[in-house]
Amino acid sequence: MQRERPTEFRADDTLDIALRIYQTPVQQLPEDLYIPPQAFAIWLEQFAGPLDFLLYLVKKNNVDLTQMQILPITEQYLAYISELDTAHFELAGDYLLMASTLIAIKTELLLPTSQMSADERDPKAELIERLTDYAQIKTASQRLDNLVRLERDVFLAMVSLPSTDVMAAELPNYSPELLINSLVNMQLQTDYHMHTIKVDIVPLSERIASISRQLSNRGARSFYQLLDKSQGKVGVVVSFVAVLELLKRQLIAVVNTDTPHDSLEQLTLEWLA
Amino acid sequence: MANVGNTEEYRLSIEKISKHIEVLLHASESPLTANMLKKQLLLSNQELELALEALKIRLTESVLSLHETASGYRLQIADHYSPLIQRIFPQRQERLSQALLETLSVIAYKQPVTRSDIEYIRGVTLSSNILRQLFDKGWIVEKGYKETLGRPALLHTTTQFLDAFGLSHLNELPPLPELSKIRATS
Amino acid sequence: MANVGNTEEYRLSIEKISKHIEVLLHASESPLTANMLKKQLLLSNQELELALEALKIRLTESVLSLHETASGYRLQIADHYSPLIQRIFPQRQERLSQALLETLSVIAYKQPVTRSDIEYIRGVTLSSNILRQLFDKGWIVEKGYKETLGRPALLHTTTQFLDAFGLSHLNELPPLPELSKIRATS
Repeated sequence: MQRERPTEFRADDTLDIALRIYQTPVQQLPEDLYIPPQAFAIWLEQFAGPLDFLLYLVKKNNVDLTQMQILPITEQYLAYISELDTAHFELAGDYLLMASTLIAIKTELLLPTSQMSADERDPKAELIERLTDYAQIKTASQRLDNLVRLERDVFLAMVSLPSTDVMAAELPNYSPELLINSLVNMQLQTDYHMHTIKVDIVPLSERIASISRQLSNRGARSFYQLLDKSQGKVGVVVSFVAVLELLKRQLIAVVNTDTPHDSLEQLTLEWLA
Repeated sequence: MANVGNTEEYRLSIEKISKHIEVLLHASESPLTANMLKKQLLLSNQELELALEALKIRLTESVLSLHETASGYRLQIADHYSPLIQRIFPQRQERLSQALLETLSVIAYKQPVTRSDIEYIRGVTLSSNILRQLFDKGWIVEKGYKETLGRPALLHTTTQFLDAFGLSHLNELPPLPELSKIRATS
Repeated sequence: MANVGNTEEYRLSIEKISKHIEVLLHASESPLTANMLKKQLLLSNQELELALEALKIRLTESVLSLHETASGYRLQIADHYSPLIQRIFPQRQERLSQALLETLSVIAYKQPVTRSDIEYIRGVTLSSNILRQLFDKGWIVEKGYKETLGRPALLHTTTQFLDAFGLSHLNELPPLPELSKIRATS
């Protein structure tokens, strides 16, 4: 039987396209928001993808999807995307793909008389359809999340089997090979990811660990000091994400220094935990 | 007199069966179906029904409750104790990311789907970690292939998925919002 | 008269505490110590003692029993039901799931580890049920805390684990193959 959680945040029938940054819904962004490129890449990651981001732009401009003027939205999207420099390509592949689609549509619309042949689909209509389909799934996923869920809202009762000495009579001995095989299997497990290969040149977890270590051992350090210079541009971006993550977890804090730190590199951080 | 004796005996035997059912539900790693219980404990329909009734009555006094899910009966901690558990064992409270929920929704509502169907609808490359998590939870399975180039595997949700979300059938999923409404209100 | 009223109230509050203890025992992955129960439920020694007594009395009528082990209290199915369980789930004793083995291996080779270490290495969230099974078998224990946020408990394997796998010392575990080698040959 389907039950809904008696929660305050039920999804209502109207579409809710709230922007969330680090799980916190943000009702409105300032009108002329300037987002520095590095931060922008991180900001993009708060969306579930380029369609989610497009929906946000549509919502922000208060546009009816059916009446949607594709051009202004496209230009806004492209303007945001152009903020990404080459160092962030790996963070934004899907966004760039969408950008190319939008450019194609834009070109189409700018052509003086675009004669569409019967079997060719109107790219604008197609995009609107995709956006609508995505919005539908997004709302559905929120409704799914509102259902009473096992291991979040209700819990299985766990009990132990009767005493081991009672059950033990036929308890077999296990071969230690079982253990090592399971670890090997774990490594060999089929990767379900078949389409693209994404190599983490600088693993985020490694940066988080290293920055935590440095700050907890040596006290306050500047962002520049925390960098591993051998990791290059990508290292800077990943380190920045790591710092944001640690700030979010309230493990570190920004030190107020007298000198105004207008550059990221002078940002001084300290260990809190 | 003999009659009263028999009735009492019958009541006792039902009580005993209901205890056996309780033990099996506790010992089992997954929910147990009515058929499984009847077969294993050699019960008639009526006995099973009466025993389950007796179990439910016994549980009203306890901290547990009997639930019937898509894949059978299971014992869970009574709902009103959830806040206590959430407070003391926060690690048991599982949050699902938006990306995972969206992927799961595409599979649940549009099944069977391939990976690229999901990628097309969501507009993003599907991360291996999300599918891995869904497989690991037993919420989705691969079943059959789409007869296109590369014969990609088709993904379906499982009864474990239904169990986890308290549904007894896919048709109990919350309705998909109508496209016309989305168009008008967005 | 006032006295009687208070006593009745006190009895009710002890009954309520004992139900909360029962809930926590059902929800906990590891056995719960007296200290843990006192701390989490803000109990005095006397309240804990009386509540455990009340719980034991309530359980005499049930299929479960309260068990005190070296590492704390846990609820388990009464011993006399073990033939029933063995008859119906003969495989429950022998079959170790892949997920359980992986978790156990990570603990065995990387100990001491926290729950999140295991999740990080395996790349999936750890189900409470698996940890519970490992604690039940007496193969792992919590000992000490990692000095990070939340002070998560550290998990170690036990001598019972060594016994079950026919080892006399941890250094007899098969050597860990180098991951790079595995990848290269796969």
